[in-house]
Amino acid sequence: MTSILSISLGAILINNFILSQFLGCCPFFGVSKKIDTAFGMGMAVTFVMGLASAVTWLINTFVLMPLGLGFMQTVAFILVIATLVQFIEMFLMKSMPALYQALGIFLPLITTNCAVLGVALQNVQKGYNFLESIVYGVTGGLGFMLAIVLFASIRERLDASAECPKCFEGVPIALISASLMAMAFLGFSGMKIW
Amino acid sequence: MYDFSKVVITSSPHIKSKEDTRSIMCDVLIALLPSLFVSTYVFGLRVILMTAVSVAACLVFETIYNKIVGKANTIGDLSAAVTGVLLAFVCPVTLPYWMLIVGAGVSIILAKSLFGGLGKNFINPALAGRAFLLASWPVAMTTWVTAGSRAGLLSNSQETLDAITAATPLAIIKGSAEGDLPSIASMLWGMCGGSMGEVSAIALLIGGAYLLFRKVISFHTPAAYIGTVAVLTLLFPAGGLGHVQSMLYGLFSGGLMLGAFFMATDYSTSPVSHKGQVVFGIGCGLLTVMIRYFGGYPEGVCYSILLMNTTVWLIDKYTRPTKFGAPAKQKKEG
Amino acid sequence: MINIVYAVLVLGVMGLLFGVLLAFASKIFAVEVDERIPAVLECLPGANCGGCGFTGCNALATAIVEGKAPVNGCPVGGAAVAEKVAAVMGVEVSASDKQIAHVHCSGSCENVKNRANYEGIEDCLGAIRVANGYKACSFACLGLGTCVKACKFDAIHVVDGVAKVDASKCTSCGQCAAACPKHIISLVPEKNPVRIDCSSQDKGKDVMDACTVGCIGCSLCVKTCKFDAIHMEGNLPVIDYDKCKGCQMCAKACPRHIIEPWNTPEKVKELQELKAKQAAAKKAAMEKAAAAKKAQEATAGAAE
Amino acid sequence: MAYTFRGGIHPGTKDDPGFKSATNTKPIEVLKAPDQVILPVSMHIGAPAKVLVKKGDIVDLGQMIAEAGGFVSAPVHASVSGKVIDVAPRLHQNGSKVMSVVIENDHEDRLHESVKPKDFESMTNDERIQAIWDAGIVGHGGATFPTHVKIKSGIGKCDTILINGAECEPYITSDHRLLLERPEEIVEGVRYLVKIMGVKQAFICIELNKQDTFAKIEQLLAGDPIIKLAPLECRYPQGAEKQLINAVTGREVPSGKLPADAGCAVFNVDTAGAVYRCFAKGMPVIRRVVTVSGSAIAEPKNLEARVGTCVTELIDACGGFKKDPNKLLAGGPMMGNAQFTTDVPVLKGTNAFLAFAEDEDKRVKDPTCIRCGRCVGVCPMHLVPVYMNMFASRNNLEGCEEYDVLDCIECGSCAYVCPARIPLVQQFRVAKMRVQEKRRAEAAAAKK
Amino acid sequence: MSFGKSLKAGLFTDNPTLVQMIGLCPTLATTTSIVNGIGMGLSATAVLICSNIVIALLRKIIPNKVRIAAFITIIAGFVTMIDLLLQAFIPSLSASLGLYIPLIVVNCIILGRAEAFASKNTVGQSAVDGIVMGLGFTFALILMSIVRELLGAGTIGGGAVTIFSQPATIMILPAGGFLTLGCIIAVMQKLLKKGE
Amino acid sequence: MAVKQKNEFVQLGGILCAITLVVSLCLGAVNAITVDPIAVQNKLKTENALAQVMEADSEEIEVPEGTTVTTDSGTSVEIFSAYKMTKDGQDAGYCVEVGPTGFGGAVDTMVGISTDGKITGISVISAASETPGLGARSTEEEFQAQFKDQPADGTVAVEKDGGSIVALTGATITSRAVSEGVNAAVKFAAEQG
Ligand SMILES: Cc1cc2nc3c(=O)[nH]c(=O)nc-3n(C[C@H](O)[C@H](O)[C@H](O)COP(=O)(O)O)c2cc1C
Ligand SMILES: Cc1cc2nc3c(=O)[nH]c(=O)nc-3n(C[C@H](O)[C@H](O)[C@H](O)COP(=O)(O)O)c2cc1C
Ligand SMILES: Cc1cc2nc3c(=O)[nH]c(=O)nc-3n(C[C@H](O)[C@H](O)[C@H](O)COP(=O)(O)O)c2cc1C
Ligand SMILES: Cc1cc2nc3c(=O)[nH]c(=O)nc-3n(C[C@H](O)[C@H](O)[C@H](O)CO)c2cc1C
Ligand code: SF4
Ligand code: SF4
Ligand code: SF4
Ligand code: SF4
Ligand code: FES
Repeated sequence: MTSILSISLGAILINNFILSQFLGCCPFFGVSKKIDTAFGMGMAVTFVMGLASAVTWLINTFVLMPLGLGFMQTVAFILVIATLVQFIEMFLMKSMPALYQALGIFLPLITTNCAVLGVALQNVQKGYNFLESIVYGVTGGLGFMLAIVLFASIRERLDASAECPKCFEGVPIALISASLMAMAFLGFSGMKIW
Repeated sequence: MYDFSKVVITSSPHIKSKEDTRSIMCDVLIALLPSLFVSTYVFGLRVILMTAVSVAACLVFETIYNKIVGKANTIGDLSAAVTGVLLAFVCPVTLPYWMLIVGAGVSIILAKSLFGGLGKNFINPALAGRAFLLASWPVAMTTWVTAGSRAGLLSNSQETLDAITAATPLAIIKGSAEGDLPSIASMLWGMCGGSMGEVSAIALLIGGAYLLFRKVISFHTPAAYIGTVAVLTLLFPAGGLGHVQSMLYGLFSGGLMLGAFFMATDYSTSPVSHKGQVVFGIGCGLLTVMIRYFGGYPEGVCYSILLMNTTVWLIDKYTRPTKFGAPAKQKKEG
Repeated sequence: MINIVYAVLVLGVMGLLFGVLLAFASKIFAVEVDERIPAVLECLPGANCGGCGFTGCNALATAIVEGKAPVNGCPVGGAAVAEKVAAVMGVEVSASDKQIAHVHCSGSCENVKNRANYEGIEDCLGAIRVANGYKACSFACLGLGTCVKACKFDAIHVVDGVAKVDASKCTSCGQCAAACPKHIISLVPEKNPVRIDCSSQDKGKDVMDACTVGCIGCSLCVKTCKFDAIHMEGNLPVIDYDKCKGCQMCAKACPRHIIEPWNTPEKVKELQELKAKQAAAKKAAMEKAAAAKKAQEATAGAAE
Repeated sequence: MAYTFRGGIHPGTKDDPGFKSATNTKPIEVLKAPDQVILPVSMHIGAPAKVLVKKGDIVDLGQMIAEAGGFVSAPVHASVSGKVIDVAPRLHQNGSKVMSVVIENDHEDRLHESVKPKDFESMTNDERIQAIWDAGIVGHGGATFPTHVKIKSGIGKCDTILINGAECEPYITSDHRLLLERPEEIVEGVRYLVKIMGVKQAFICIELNKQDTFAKIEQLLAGDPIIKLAPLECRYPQGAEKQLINAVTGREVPSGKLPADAGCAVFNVDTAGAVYRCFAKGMPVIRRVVTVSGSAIAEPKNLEARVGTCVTELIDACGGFKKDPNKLLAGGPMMGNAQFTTDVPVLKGTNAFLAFAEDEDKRVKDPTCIRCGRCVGVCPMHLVPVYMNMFASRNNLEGCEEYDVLDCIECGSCAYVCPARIPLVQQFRVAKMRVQEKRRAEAAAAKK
Repeated sequence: MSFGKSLKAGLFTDNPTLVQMIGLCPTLATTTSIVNGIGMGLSATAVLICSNIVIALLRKIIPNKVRIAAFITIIAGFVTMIDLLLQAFIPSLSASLGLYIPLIVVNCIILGRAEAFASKNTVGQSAVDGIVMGLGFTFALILMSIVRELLGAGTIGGGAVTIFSQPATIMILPAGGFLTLGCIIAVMQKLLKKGE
Repeated sequence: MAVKQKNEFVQLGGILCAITLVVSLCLGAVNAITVDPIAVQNKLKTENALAQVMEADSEEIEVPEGTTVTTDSGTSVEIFSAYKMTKDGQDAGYCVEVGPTGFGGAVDTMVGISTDGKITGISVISAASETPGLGARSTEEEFQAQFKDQPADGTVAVEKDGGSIVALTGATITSRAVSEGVNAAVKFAAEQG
């Protein structure tokens, strides 16, 4: 129980995927102009990260490790993730159009999201068991969601009121905002709750 | 015939209240004076010089920035001066001047002006400056001197500062530093280690009361913030202290008063409605205690306010007052 | 070595499996989407200016594919885009004449008086809401740039208190015209060189009081036009661009110099010189004729 | 106990609460009828009236010179007797030229034959309403909404009449003086209104700063089962009808709806007076009480002037300007409209004309919002002006709509307290117009 | 397009990181020192070139439906090879780049170029594209890491620079990464604007 | 139609299969080449660390994954690996690789403990999750040298806690963690006999 708790807190606040590990930066900057879309992206990432953690853990434990194929983790994992994402996308589009509208449109972006492959590889690196892997995946996704939703809210505010110099408009000021946000998140660094 | 050449046409209303931005900032500066006096008494003249350098640096940075981007100079509104004073107040008296100036640059340029200046920044400039300094030069930023010792007035580097280092009460409680806890009374007066402006709870309370009296701030944020910290520290005493003792130390140390009255209330970076301000205050309180108890450093005010700053837009969105005459259903949801 | 065999096997099986899975999924979950929409969208400028009347480029693309908008529906992209879209859609484009926005006012700071000192937001509509504007002419451009903010292409600017369109940048999206609360901007064909630079419906005397260059409704331009292309509507001439041949005679005739292109100081000077020359020529001709007549008379007299 | 609502402001200084001290002790002076009156056909909300006379006609005092141009419209009457010398557009208080009838006064004040007392009791309700309409009564509180429309559409829906004597606008004291000097007219007018509308209760709502009027009114109301006096705390904009209804009855007029939807009808005190005069004397609306005040006026006064009198004459009657005016206002300082000349006529809704010598509104260049949140606290409609302004200044109409800019009553409380001096009301006016325009366009598109 | 022109596009006008703003994770994560920056840049470049070539070769035979899966498998193959080679022969670099080497797989630049360029162009063009884009990426990383290492650690390539004897540690923390990238991109936008 | 559909299955699966086959073949080959150098490298790393803390021959002791030791002050420290050290056939002590939690995560540290109850030295193998410039400076020689010849009785501590280790400036947490790691290693070694 404590390990689950500490994994969760670690993934959400302390070692936030975006703000302290730099995993998943492209969608973080790409899909954070509006709170609603950021939330959708966050949900999608959380879902895929959880699912990918589970599937890759199974593959790693029952296929790769027994056969001594540790070196093929990257290839195998990404293949699984890519197929999975594409499959879910098609599935949602056909069967749950409403959910597809909310989440599915972000899915293609997720294949190339470092956070997803990152979480799979980290699960192995950290030697998490099945449950821990899933928890790490899901809470990592939640951390991503927290960061991207807050960030989107800041960008909405920038959009509504900020007046920056021309050359800072757009991505640069967003990066500066992210930098200030990361500074604030330093408050969580070194935190120990267990 | 009458002479109408001076007549101006504008939209209504045609009368305005006396207060303006400048007078408000002036009030904040006045409210910070008691603390400045106590600090000067406790740490010596270097406090004054540090504050002056910080304010001057802030004003200069703002002027330079405005020059570069071709805006009218805005230092007249005194908000940069407030930032300057507050930045100095959250740094230790022994901080080299050049670091303070770097901090002022971060505050004014990175955290404030790039976003369009007064009212447009989303993060508290003074605290952003402090966070930058703390992360960059943690040693310099956590070297405290004991009350009554005098740091060299002009020395600009750590080594030549001739002062006896001390620990902050919170660090002692947390166990990350050796030392005897100062008594509550001496903490109220400010006879303890800490940042320049945070040491005297009484001076800060006087300033806060002045701001409340002048209606510069409303009681919502400070009350919610201080209340939350009080409740949590009372319920969960820290470092082997008794319940009440833990609460008193929790309230009167670590710049909580400074944060609650002067920094969590910063207009640009806090919610606009009273309901939102209460939520904001509670959030600050929770995070402060969480960081103090579990975090890597003993002091949580700075980071908790910065963290809550990032949520202001969301808070404002979800604590919007229900408009007059809204349909009943909407009322319930709102 | 056995590793390699395992590797090949595992990955191969995965590949096979996933390939089949995706193939299978794509069959089961196949959804019809019109591939032309993104293709059309690709061709559009992507400014999302709304000049087309739809909520953005995406909406226009959808509308075009669904047949609800013409292939040249984007006024911004002009012929070039229309051609590309047409290629996607497989239809021909009808050539459209390029139009540009024009501000029908020349009431610059020095030409028109202010009746009061306005202070408030920089917005023409805002100024109108305060005592109906501050300029002595109630039709005059207020010069507070509401149109400038509406233009996504940086094609209109306030110069000396009056908005001016930069024809080279204007894409005829019409946003400025829609935004102007004085309704003094309209789209005119680029190829016809003449435009009326006044919108005042006031009587001549009132115009004279308020503005040094306003139209006084003298109808000289109407009378001058040989092609019946100008008519008075209220107190103001209106050009029928279908009939206008671009001879610029009206512009030269206007005593207040408010028909472009003959309204800049240089042009006016040029015009005056021209007129002086003409007058001189006429005078010379008359004198010559008179002299000739005299001579004739003289000869006739002599003959008698 | 005094009633009040949530939000609002209290302008004024300690010595001069509400800036009313210059005129609140000055009795109403009747201004000599001018040599010429200018009567615009549009002195009310709704369709302009249609002119009935032509240049050269001789008209009598109280004669209808323009008839209502529709149901939501009101006729205009000659406020002097004399000769029509022009029928042409003339400068109106709104800054544009409006079709007006100009009458040269022959100073005879010949009453028109239609001006005679009516027998209220024997009339049917429809006849009474017609009489009010014919008398050209429009709201005297400033909004000038035709009173007969309000009555007619309120019958059956309203159970309460509120007589608006709040006069919360700073400087203005015309209603105050009327309540003090002619309370009988008002109370009698309310009795008529109560009968016409058949309501169960009516309140005469007066702010505590006019306490000197209470005794007389209570005396007049003594024993009245329906009409009561409702004292109000002093707070702007208590006189705004939604806030008044909320303060007195606790009801909220639903967003976008009319007072009648909350079962209330609100009339200004002088509107009630006009109703009285219409029945008791048969006199249509031809005069009104105007407070002339402000720091540029030599001798501030409450003047009763004929409708159509040139404001310059009012100023002259107050000893002219003691300093060159910086700002001229028709109406109060919170809601009034800026003027660039005094060459405009007094209208039915003109309750005050103010002239300031200094820039009392303390304008600044390029104001920037500091997000202090003061505007949020004072908005009587419980809106969030800071965000409305943020969106309006970027022309983000969706944002404006979402933040309910259309609910703004333009009371100016927010702009009054704003330390950054943002012209908030102007922003919102513009935004409201744009949003409405957008909605119209969308509705039109939807129809298509 | 000539190679010079492509190179200019890759380095400046179309720089994948500074203009297209993709591949941000490694840009931010690995630029704490110049050595790391160069290492990451060159590794990614190598992968980019190889994958571009192979994908351009196979572009005609890979069906659309398994396109992404196929591309990513190919890319992952190259990445793993680089990873293994680094582990075997440059272990120190491998250790300090850590997780970010396998993550080259999902570096948006690589799949992005595969999708946008290699799958539509010839082998030669794709190889050139791989080289210039890779160099652009490397260039951005070097720029970032010079600034960050100098300000954050007070060294350049490991060698101490005296005037930065008290470096601002925050520059090598995440906050500093965002900050540096933001400023560099702002400068880039200014330059590009001028160049227009 | 049916035939075509089947064809597509074969085609998609086949091509993806072919690609994966080739990729895995290549990978296998590269792996075959690099597997030994990598093993050598990894071994080298531990060997270097071992050599740094104690000059003796090592023999790895089986440590189950996830083994932790709780020190006297109550911190729980993970044991990564342990080695029995012999010098000239004689018992020389133990080397234990521990991972105490520092500021940001585990600080991978090798600790040498001699039979005569002394710390022969420590080597911080990796402090990657500590802050550069602060906790990450624990890999510096100067800091590590302090631990040499400290008593192996579980009392190693930084000055602030009453010990004799001078903490890295601004990184007491990391210094404290390393000290606790040393104590844990001692305890673990004692348990081995
Ligand atoms: C189109 C329109 C219809 C109205 N209908 C009614 C009505 O049916 N009943 C009523 O009491 N007031 C009605 N009013 C009057 C308004 O409620 C209100 O009294 C008037 O707009 C001025 O109020 P204000 O000064 O508070 O803005 C109407 C107003 C307008 C513009
Ligand atoms: C902000 C605001 C303040 C107002 N203040 C008053 C006031 O003090 N007295 C008043 O009679 N009407 C005031 N009004 C007008 C009332 O809302 C309402 O229109 C009027 O009382 C209706 O009566 P009437 O139609 O007889 O004028 C105010 C309106 C607004 C929007
Ligand atoms: C950005 C940042 C990074 C930090 N990194 C470390 C670290 O790596 N190791 C550490 O022990 N403390 C770290 N700290 C914690 C503080 O320096 C803490 O106050 C210190 O460890 C305790 O103070 P002291 O060393 O002066 O007793 C860090 C603090 C900040 C702000
Ligand atoms: C009540 C109050 C509190 C303020 N607190 C701060 C503060 O904590 N930090 C700061 O930089 N400026 C502060 N200011 C000044 C100013 O608002 C600040 O620079 C803005 O954030 C700049 O947009 C304060 C101003 C007021 C009126
Ligand atoms: S000037 Fe007017 S029509 Fe031309 S591009 Fe700008 S907004 Fe569109
Ligand atoms: S043209 Fe219209 S919108 Fe433009 S500045 Fe003139 S009045 Fe304003
Ligand atoms: S927003 Fe409108 S209703 Fe609210 S205070 Fe401002 S002007 Fe009054
Ligand atoms: S009162 Fe003015 S400065 Fe304060 S939040 Fe409102 S608009 Fe901004
Ligand atoms: S490089 Fe694009 S998400 Fe990480």
